[in-house]
Amino acid sequence: KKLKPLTPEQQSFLSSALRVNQAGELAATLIYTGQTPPLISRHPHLRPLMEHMYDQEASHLKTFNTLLAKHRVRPTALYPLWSVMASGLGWGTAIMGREAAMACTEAVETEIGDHYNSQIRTLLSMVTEWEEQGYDVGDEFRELIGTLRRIRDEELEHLDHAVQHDSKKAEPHWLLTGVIRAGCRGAIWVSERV
Amino acid sequence: PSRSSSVNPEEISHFNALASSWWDPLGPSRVLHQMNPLRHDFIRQCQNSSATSSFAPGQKLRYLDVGCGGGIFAESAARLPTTESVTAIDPSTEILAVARRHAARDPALSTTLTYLNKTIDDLPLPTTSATQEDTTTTTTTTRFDVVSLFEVIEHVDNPSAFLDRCGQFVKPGGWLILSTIARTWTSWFTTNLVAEDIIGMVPKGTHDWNKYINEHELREFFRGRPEWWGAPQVFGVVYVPGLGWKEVKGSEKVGNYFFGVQRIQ
Amino acid sequence: SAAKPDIYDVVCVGGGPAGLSLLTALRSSPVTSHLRIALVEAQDLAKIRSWKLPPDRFSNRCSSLTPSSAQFLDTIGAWDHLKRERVQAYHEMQVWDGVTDARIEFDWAPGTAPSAGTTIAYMTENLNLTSGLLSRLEELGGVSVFDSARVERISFGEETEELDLSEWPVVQLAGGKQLYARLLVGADGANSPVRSFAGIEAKGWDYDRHGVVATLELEGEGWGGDQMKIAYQRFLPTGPVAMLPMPGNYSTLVWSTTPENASLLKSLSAKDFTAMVNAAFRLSPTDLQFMHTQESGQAEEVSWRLEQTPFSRQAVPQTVTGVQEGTIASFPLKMRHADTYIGERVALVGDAAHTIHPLAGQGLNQGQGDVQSLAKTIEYAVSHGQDLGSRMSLEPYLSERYAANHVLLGVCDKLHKVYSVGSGPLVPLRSLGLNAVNALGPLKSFLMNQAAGNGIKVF
Amino acid sequence: YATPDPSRPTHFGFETVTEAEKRERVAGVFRSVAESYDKMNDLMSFGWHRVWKDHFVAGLNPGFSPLGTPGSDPRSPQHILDIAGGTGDIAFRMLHTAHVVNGNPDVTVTISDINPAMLSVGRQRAQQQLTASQLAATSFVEANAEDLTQTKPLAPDSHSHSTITTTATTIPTTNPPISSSIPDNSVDLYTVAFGIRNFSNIPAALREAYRVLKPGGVFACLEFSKADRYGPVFNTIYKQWSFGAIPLIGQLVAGDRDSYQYLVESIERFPSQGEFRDMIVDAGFVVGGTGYENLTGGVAAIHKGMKPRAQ
Amino acid sequence: PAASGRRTLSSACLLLRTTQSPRLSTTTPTTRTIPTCRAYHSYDHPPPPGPFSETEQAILSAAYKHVPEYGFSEEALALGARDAGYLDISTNLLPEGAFSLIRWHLVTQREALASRVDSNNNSVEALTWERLLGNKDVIRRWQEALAIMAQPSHVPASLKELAMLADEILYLSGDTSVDPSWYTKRASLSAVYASAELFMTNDFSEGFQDTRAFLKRRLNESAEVRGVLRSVGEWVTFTASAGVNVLRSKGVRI
Amino acid sequence: LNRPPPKYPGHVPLTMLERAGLAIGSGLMSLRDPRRGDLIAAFAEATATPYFIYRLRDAMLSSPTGRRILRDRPRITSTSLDLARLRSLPKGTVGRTYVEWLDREGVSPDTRSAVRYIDDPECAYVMQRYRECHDFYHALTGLPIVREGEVALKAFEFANTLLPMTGFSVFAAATLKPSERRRFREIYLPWALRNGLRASDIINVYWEEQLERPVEELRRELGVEPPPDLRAIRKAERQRKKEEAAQQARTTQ
Repeated sequence: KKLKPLTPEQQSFLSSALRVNQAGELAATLIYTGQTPPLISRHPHLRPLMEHMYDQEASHLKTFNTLLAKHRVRPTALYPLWSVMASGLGWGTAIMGREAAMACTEAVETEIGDHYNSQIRTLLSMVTEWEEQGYDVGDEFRELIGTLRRIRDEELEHLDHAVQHDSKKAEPHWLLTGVIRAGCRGAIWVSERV
Repeated sequence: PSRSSSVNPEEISHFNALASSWWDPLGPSRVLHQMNPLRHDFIRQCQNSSATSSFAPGQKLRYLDVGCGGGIFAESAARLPTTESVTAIDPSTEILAVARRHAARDPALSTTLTYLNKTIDDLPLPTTSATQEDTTTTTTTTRFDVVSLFEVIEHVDNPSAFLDRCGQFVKPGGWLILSTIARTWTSWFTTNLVAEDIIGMVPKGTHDWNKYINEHELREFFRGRPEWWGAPQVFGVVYVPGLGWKEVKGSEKVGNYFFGVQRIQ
Repeated sequence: SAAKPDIYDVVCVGGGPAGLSLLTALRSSPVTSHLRIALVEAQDLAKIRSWKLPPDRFSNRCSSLTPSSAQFLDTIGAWDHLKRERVQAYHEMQVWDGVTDARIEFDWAPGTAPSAGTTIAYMTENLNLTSGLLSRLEELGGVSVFDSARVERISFGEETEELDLSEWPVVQLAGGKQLYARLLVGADGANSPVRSFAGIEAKGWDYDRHGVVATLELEGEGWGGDQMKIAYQRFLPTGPVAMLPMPGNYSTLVWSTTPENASLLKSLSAKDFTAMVNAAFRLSPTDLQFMHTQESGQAEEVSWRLEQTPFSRQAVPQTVTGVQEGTIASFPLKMRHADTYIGERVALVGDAAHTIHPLAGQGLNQGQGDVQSLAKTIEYAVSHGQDLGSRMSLEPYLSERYAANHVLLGVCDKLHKVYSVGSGPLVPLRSLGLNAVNALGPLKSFLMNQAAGNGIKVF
Repeated sequence: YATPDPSRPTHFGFETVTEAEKRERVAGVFRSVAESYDKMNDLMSFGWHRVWKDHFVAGLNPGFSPLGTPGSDPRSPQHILDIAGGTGDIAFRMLHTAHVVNGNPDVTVTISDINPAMLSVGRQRAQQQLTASQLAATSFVEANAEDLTQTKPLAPDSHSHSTITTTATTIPTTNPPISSSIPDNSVDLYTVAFGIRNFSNIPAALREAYRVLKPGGVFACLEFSKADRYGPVFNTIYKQWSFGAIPLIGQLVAGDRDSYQYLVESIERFPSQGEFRDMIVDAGFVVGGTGYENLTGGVAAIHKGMKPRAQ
Repeated sequence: PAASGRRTLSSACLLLRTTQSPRLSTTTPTTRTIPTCRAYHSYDHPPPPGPFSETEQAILSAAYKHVPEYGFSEEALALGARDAGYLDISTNLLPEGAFSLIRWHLVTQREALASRVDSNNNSVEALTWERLLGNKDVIRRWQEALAIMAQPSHVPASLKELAMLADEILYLSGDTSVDPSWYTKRASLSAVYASAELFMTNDFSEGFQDTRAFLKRRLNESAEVRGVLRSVGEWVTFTASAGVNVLRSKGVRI
Repeated sequence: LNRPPPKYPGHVPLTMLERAGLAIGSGLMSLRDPRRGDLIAAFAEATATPYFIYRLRDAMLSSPTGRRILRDRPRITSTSLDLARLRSLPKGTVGRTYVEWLDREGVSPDTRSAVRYIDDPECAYVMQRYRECHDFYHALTGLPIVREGEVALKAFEFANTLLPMTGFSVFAAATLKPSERRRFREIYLPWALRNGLRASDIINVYWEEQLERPVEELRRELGVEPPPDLRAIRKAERQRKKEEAAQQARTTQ
């Protein structure tokens, strides 16, 4: 198995990608933790759904935590900042009502979905580049791409749940989702670097 | 259908929209849920206040709840151990559907509670002969120990005809119990401006201030029919956020109040 | 299930003091006596029903009952069903700081005692309490008891066209029996399955301390004789050690100490263990720390050190002469508080809702207080026709008990933290505080009333 | 690409010319600025080039030898070849460092340049500034860096600066003229300062350097470079300055806009730090770390390479 | 006993792969940034080449033997170049001069750590002590090295090297925390190591026992501080959530 | 005067005021005339009470040998130690060094006065034990009884036992000659503090059982490095002064 050594650019791309994903999943889990109590007290029938989504996000976070530890990647330095903002976002949207909370989930999940897609595309381009040059591809890479795909699909599934629970009906839907998506993009950009 | 005295179309459509959140403990109807226990206290206070009563000691009571909405009062009355049967009527079909679906959640209600999608006008008048103690059938012809009109009268266009009609269903010795809001500045400020517009505790359009009825108007109405009705019992209440409804002597002149009158024959 | 579902108004999981006293309260009050009640308990209740110990043997798991708890047990008629000769009231409590000997005496100075007499608290064995409650419950009857029944699963009912039980908790027992609960009460201990079913989280931390309990035999009936029993509590850097009087010349020990010390104490011979208990109330922390490093021979060491260490005999408990065989045991101490006590058709009472540090002996009383408040809430709901399982009708219970419990948990936690410091500026400061409180009569009686449970409602 | 081929196209500033033509025109440019060479450098770098040169020579530390280590001769002779060192800036500094600072007299410096005018200016300065022993260790050679096999000693001075005569009268110089070609593996240190960007065929010069250097010998080059280390803003400002102001000042001070225009353009055309380093590595040298050291944010850069021992 | 020149060196702190695929021949030039050990570690793909090329390794490893006598200085470098068969001038190959020799010491000691740890005792203390012992040959010269490292131009590189060492020790000790404690642990370990190393420079006790005691004290101290911070954090979060719960119990709809 | 009854023979219970008076009085007087051993002893007892002697006793209680000493309460007197046997012990053992030191300084173990002003009988014994072992500390460190050696040893004891009297007597260094004071400041004070702090509690040494052990081994066990031999230094200095004087004398002739 002839493997090409990673260039420093590839190395820094992979470490910042894993770092961003961990930060994103941490934020997702904390958004659901912030949303659940106010939402459940008003709509008890939502508890199974919220628990299901939370469990999936928690397993994503665990996957990325193990990946980070295994590949010795530095976690994001703004860990506490993201935790506070995510919990605040979750709790705030839940207080604004069920539709607002679902709209928040919808916005976050679309942003995370696109983000994963772009990462998968970059990884695939690396793989094809190696194959063109006649090198083999490490199986940890194939696993990583597989994991990212699985996680992306689960995120999009959450997106559908949110839309089913009429996230579109949130009153200033365009404003709410717009602000949240911009916030997510900003957060992703920052935590890729810090 | 004929333009009946007690049904107002806009009111019905408004309440239909409210249906889904009727039983949400933290929803807009929370205020009504918190007032419900006081209604039972008032009924008990009325029954204890007069020597005569329409039922023998140990015998169970029969209730008629007019304009029962989601069935907040109807369900609670049905659960009381001293209740034999509760008949609850409401013109709005959707609200009644909500009431029925919620009643299905509590097996204890299946025997004592029946909902009828009728108005008081549709109910056949009980025969004027002496009370018949037959068991309840869907078209009841008997009279009731308690007829309750909670937060209904202020949504009715022609209250006096409505009251006369309801009065005929009360068994001699039984009680006509109603609760409404006095038409005063403070009630306008609290129920319309603050509750509906500012805090949004009560959904918009629930109350029309002009239809509020003052306590003394009711008193004159019943004093006008001395042969039917005895002296009324009154019980003013005020909503204190955080603590719920509290009885405040003399507040019937100002805001919400209960009004109970006993049928003497 | 095809068969008509077995519906109960209240299903109480857990036959501990809290569960039993709740059911007894519901059965004894006329308003709620008509409710259909079920009790689910994992152990065999026959053991509790037939519990009987000779007068010279006491169980090591005891609790102190405040006058208000005793009052509550009396109102529900269980107080007389206890074996009263095994219940020991004490009228004075000596608490002092092991490092600086700052001391506070809790006793009802003449004239300030509340109507309930000069008792500070009653020491009862837990089994005595539960057997008393059980016999009162059986006297009242009307409770379908499912004992030695393991709860397999708790889930939701289903919705049929005429009956929608999708929000009703269904307790599935090992034998396949299904109980539909209008209100499911979780009185099933610290890691309660009912609490996890309701998705309520309990937050808090472990104290890294173990409570060593034992039944001790003393040289006499106490300095104040049988009429004026005295309880003692000494704060050591490793944790408080308490001696609470039982009838005759017996008393029960609750020694919170580090896990290592606890395991050493349990490994000692009876003679050495008794010596260590006497030393715990008399010798300096340095001596105690040294003796905890010895495998054996503590008795001889203690006798020598007692001659050297000055202390006033009246201020410490009488010498312990023996320990009742097989009663030395230990349990880990922790502090937990559930996020809430109620859910849709679910209520938590007792240890399932909160676990507290035993230094103030308030664990059981908090449970009884919860039960009293829940019973009152259910009575109000029933008398006003509300569905006693709905969240709306349970809210008064939560709002009455949660803040009060949280404050008590916080106070005991802070006391433990303040007194776990062996040196430094905190030591003189806390001793100053202790002496000050001891000197200020009104403040002290306010605290005693609060502890006794019949103080004014602050929260 | 290895052997210098006069007809191969190369660039002269922004024009593309043949190599021979470029050599001719470069000689012309330097012939005209020979006199005001230092003035020119001051203008081009705010006078900072002196600091760069000091830093460059201090870094090289020629003539340094560890104290008399047991068993090895105390002194280690070093032969230094300074290419395009016409006015002798670098050579004089290296001689001072070696002879005075490191106290090692066995260091000889050969100053080579393609342009005799620059060399003669350099020789005059040497006679004024150097001590006798340093002067003895110096030799001036006219050579084309791209082909160090044909070198010829500088013609003796003819006291008239304006026209460069090619009379071959030789004044007996104290040290024997270097033989016509610089032999392989003979040089310890090969330095070129602000010269290499004017070579028409840089790879060829590099191969020559590789040839003449001893195994372990060091190729060191100080040259203007891409000022991109402090980010694009600094780079654009610097570019505005060099294209706008320098030719103007050249016109005012030295009365010769075209030469300065060429000089500025040649900097722009010169490969970036990374590319030049790769060219050095292609020539067979081994580089340490990134292979270059940026000065003042990359306005100038020092490249160093070492000829590895025969494997 | 620095790593002998023979074993090709790579900056990757790989535990599993001791032998390296044939070193990059000098023909394929790659931009050799000083790779951070904390970047992504692939277990399949070999990492980019290390900070030192082969010739640099030859000179530096030879020069390292002269450090006890000449310290981290130009003399040592020149002697090393001579031993490696190069000229005195060849030391110019090293971009940072004497600092390259220091970096060489730091890198070789850090990488040798992985092989020196024995599986049953890989506590942080044992690893740090092992690394400190690695200094014992050059310890009397280390204050000079610290002076050079303190020069403004070398401070970033020295701090990066210290951080990479802390990361290596924590990785080898099996610490897999990836939350803010990742930063606090590495920061406190770096501080402890740096202070222990400084203490060691003038510790003349036999077998550096004083340094070992000093290290134990510092590590216990930082563990204690971390414990206190954790319990304070635990108490704050508990009180905050309890406050919210009390408000909810009183009917506030949050 | 209603004094509480004495707790042990020779005990003089003092009130807080009297104790303060005794402390200040004996402190000043002993500074003026350091030879007054009884004053120093009184000062030591008066200042030891509020915290320091209890700390020392707790230090003894925390170590098994310390507790054995407190239990057996051995006394060091010329009778309890068979000095003759000590003299026969091989050179370099603790006992032999101690007895050699006694002879060299011309001191006997019996000159120690009894403890009277400490209330707690056990603490009184601790002070008594410290006082009787003082000579062993001389032997352990080899410091002579001359005032400079005494001050150095007191500094070492202060660092180890934290008794205020030992700390106070370090101020007595002011009464030393300038050259002695400089030597104290440069050599002996740092030595005393470093070794005093690092060594384990010297009060916990059961001297009666250590007599046969070599001193060097005991020093290493306690973690005490012997200081430069003060007596030799002083002898050399005196020698040098004598030669200078002699030489000066010759030049003036």
